[in-house]
Amino acid sequence: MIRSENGYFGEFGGRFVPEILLPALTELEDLFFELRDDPAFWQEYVTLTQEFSGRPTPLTPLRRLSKQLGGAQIWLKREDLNHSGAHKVNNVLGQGLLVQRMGKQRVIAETGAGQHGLATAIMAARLGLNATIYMGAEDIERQYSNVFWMRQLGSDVVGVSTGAQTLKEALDEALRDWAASVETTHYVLGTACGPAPFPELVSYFQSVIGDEIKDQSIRQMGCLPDEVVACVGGGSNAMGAFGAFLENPEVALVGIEAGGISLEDGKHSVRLSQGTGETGIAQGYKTLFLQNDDGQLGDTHSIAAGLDYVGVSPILAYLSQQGRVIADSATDDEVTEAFSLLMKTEGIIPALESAHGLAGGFKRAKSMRPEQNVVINLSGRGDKDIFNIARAFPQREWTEFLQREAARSTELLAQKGGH
Amino acid sequence: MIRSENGYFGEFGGRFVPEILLPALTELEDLFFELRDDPAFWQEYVTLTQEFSGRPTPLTPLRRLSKQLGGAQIWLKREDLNHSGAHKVNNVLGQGLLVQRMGKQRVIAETGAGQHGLATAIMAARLGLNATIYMGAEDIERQYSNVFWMRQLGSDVVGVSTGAQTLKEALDEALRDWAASVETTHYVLGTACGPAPFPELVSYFQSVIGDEIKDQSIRQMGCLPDEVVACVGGGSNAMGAFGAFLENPEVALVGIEAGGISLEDGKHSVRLSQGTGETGIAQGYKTLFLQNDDGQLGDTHSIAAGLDYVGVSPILAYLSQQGRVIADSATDDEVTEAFSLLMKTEGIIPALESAHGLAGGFKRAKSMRPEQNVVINLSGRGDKDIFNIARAFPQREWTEFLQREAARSTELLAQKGGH
Amino acid sequence: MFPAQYETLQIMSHAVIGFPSLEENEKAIAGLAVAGVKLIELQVPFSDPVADGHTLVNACYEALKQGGSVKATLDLAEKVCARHPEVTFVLMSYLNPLYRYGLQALFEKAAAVGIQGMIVPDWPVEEIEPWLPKLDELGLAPILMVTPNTAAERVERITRASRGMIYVVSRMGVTGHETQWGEKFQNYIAEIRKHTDLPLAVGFGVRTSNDLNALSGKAEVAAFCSQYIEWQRDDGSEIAANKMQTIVKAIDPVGV
Amino acid sequence: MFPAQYETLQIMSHAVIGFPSLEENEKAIAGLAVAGVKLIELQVPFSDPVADGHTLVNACYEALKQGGSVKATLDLAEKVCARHPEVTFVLMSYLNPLYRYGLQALFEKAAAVGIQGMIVPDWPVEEIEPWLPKLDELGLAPILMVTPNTAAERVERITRASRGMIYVVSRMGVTGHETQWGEKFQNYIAEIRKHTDLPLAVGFGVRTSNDLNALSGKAEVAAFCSQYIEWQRDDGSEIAANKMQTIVKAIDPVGV
Ligand SMILES: Cc1ncc(COP(=O)(O)O)c(C=O)c1O
Ligand SMILES: Cc1ncc(COP(=O)(O)O)c(C=O)c1O
Repeated sequence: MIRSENGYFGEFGGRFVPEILLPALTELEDLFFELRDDPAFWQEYVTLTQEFSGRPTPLTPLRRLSKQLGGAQIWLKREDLNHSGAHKVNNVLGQGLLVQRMGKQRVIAETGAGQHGLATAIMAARLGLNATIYMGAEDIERQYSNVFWMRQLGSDVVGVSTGAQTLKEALDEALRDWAASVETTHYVLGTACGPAPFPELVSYFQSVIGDEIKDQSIRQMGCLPDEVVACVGGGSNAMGAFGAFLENPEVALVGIEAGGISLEDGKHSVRLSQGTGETGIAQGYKTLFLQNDDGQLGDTHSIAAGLDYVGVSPILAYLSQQGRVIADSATDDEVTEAFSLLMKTEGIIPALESAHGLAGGFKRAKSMRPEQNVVINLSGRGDKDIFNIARAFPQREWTEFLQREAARSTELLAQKGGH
Repeated sequence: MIRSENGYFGEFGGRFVPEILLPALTELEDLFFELRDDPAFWQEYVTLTQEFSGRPTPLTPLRRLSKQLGGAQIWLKREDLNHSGAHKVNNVLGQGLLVQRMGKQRVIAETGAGQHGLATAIMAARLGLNATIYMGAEDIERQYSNVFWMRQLGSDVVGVSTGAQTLKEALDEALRDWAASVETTHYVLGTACGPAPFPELVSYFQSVIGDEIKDQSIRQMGCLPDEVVACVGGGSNAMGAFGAFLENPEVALVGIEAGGISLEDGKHSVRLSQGTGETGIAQGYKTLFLQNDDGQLGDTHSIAAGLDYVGVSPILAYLSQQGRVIADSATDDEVTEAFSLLMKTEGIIPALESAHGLAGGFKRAKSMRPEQNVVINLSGRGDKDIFNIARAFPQREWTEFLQREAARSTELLAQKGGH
Repeated sequence: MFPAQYETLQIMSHAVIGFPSLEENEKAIAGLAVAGVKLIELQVPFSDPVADGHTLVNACYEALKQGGSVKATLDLAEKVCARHPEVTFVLMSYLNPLYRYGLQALFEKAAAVGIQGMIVPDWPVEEIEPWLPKLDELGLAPILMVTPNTAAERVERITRASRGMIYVVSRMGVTGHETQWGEKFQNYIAEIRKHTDLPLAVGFGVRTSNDLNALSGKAEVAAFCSQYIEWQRDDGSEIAANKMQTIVKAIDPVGV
Repeated sequence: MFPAQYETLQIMSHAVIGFPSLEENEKAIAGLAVAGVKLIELQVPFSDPVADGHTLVNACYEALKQGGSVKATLDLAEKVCARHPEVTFVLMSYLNPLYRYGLQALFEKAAAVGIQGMIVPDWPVEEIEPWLPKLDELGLAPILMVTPNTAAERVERITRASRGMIYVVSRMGVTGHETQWGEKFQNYIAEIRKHTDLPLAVGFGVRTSNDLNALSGKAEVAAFCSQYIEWQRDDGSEIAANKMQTIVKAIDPVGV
């Protein structure tokens, strides 16, 4: 796995945070540097993911679909089968172990669509920690189902109503909480971004994905795959899938970003692949950001809430600059098509985020030979996001169901005498 | 695993079907009898569940919760981590292999809450079969989210508007379809009920659960568990969990039925444990049914849609009569309490069905000693059923979210120009 | 009395006990008798009528709300058997209501009130065989079903256990509407006759005069049930009886 | 000019460029100057102001809509530095807008328009050090922050890289409201003074005359920012300036 030089990967990375947060980051870094070369710690982590989250996740051959597309053999790394339904839980469980070692009793996290918040709430419940999850008021409004679960899990979900009231503001607000509580609280960052050591630390825990892909490929294909493809939001599932192959130049590593509606400002979330992202320093680190000439971070759009992020892992920014990672993107339309194709042909419901990896991977596989192998990292399942997916596939029956259900729910509340 | 005598388990079981269905059942039985002792077939099945559904599922120790309850060590068998979110997929994948061997191109199934229908739709997509899923119009109305997925998966979901328009009618309607299509169509029965060979066949495929529990117990506890607990709807997850232990009398096997609101007629679904069920012959087999003096099948109620069934596996009826399986029940209130307790203490979201097993298992564990071990089969996850669970925990925010979402959905539809 | 082998086509019609109401059943049966129907099934309504099409399923559902039951059926049978000695009444039921009543008691009571036969679609031949001595003693005829996909050895076994008539399921399926009475069907009938001298009652999909005329000369009995119940449901028992009369009169009296 | 060590307490106040509008900024700054404020931070609004509390976060959000930017800030600075020579203007910004502008060009331009200091909360000392020769050459003072949890060696490094003043973060956190100025705080201040002869500007949680009087005699500068911006937001710049004047007049003129 790649290692930073002093928190930097080439020109990207670093640690640009208010002074108050520095001690917590260095404490975390010290602990991480001490543990990451300790095989016993890695074993402890792997055992936790096994006993709680069902690892290893399988590598599923898509026989029918590969045949139908007529190119390479396509395999899915099934992170959707993780507890909580996405790869996010790997990182969160790993950080949970660090929290226990630091003796902290409280965790905080920011969340956009709710996936990382949910994973954090799950980890906190499992380990007996208090959790506060910051979420933009606008996101709460749209993703209430995840809020519902986080609250049922005992987490405190705090709505953030500054600014545009979405992920960015939630992240800023979580940092503000951390500035006040840093001595007793760990900030569980959800992707391979942010100030050092987070990009490295999150990639380290997620590398369990690529380690498994490597073993499974040798067992199931008899060789390494020709390509490994992953969607790129912050970059954690991609770094997880790619990590084990960085030193195998014969394995192409392909990251698929959210092409959204078009490459117009605010209509996509492409930072690596189309010259849309520019080097900047914000949210604690240096990377390619979508931003304007004044250095203000830009608006983003993706059909997948989890890819709708303005920055990107500094490690991926570096690897893509070096040419080791190939960056591409998939539009919303390509994504819904790949989504339907996988469901109808293989019976697997992908997350819309992961469907970006599918769209990109299918396209590449088509132009390859049948004896070649492409692994696509299926970072999450879609059934956790029925509201989002129903928005992507508008249907009258769904609307009517929601209306009836709202009426039913009102009635139930009235029966119970309100809340 | 237990074997029938000519389709019977003691006085229960048999095959009471219209003559027209008989050839299909005997064809299926012949094939099953031929394959079930073939280790290569079992291996093929296990490999399919591994590569597609992530088996083996882990056995998760509940360290915090066990300590908090102060009794035996509690372990969860994590069927919730299966692809599709419940144990139902095991059976369905197994039957899929049989369908391929029979050379049939179409499957049908009945579904109540939608779980089994969804699992069938998934299997059909994966194997390239046509699928028709029968579902009561009333159930479609309430469980539209599963209908949404089944349709996205390419299945034909047919609403049944005879009678009370629920599971029973859907089952009857599926049988009617089968009567007309039996030569080209396989009926994928979803639980360990129905005419022979289904109870035995479904239990056979589900026995993968208990086999794993046995291995894992020896590895993780160093001994067999003292008790294995499972919820009982039709009985498939219970038979799956119990199967491997039938010849180990030192392992208590406990089935938990839906105690519902009370033991009044129509307010529960207790067939085994309280003398409420009476021997009867319906839906193709002989077992304990909730019925009136005239032999009309009764109404049932459970907070968990999947336990709301009027009959029960003839194998469980027999084992409970023999005293080998202990039958108990949990009320709706006990179930919501156990549901919350597991979520808040261990970070796992159980299906409401499975939460019956939790309620029963927790109660038993409490009165046991810390060196004892109880395994509870967590048959499914709850996040697949957010609408049902939200009904069980009415909250103003949810109601408001549904109202907003209905409005949003209406708008989206208008934008796309209808359907 | 059941018809003799090769007798001209008779109609068997239907009553679902409790549909549309218990009182109406009596009038409807009287109407059928006047219309010239010689065989009537008295169906015990059941909560799970898997072998019935939608018409009868919904009729069962309504009938149960109106008090239809085994007991109501036997009570009614007692009256109508006495009142219409020219009609042969057949008890039609799913197994469970009879099983709950107690099979032996039920058979005895049914025979005592004058019921002559019994059609139980989910009661397989293997389970009936042990009861044959008792049924024969009571003179209660088990009328078993043969379907197009029943294997030859099984047809043999079923016909051997049947009494009074064989119920010939005309085609695969229960809910469809059109049935073909062509060569394939005739071969099927011929195949069954190799195994039995009992008259054949053909059921499923007999809905029109054309169907009846197609069957005339091929089978001894045509079960004209769902269509009749639909008439009863939509037009009332009286008009249904009139329509039935028209249908009965229109049959070509051709021997098989 | 920055105050000298141990001078009596001065107030540093604030402008978010573009909030409530670019024109209003000029009037507000004039009002502050009249009120007797000797130090004013000119904050470049930023999309992600992580070290600010809600008041400033929302002000940034509004300011951006009103055209706030680095360029707008420099343009304004040019005017107000010339207009109010008695006031020391400090550029306050997050790093990215400056980085995008080009750090060297920005420093040169800022110095040229008369800005004397610079507070950049997400710019750590390690990254500033290489720029010190250039900044010293330009006479642009990097004012670095020390926080209650900064380790002693790091306080040493930060104070060594700072110019003009040290920004003392009064307490943990950014969004809370009450700050204690008791013994613990005084020990904290004393600890910092061991490392530096620069005057101390205390920020975060300075919202009342009581706070100012508590700081009087302990620090040379009190950053009175969020409360002023709230006045400006709620009452307009004119009333805010009047309130500011009252506050400034009420300070006990005690030397440290
Ligand atoms: C299923 C899934 N995949 C991918 C992502 C994107 O994150 P990352 O790029 O860090 O893997 C998310 C974020 O929420 C997600 O939920
Ligand atoms: C999660 C879950 N558990 C249990 C059941 C009950 O079925 P069985 O008793 O066959 O396991 C269901 C049925 O839908 C289910 O979805």
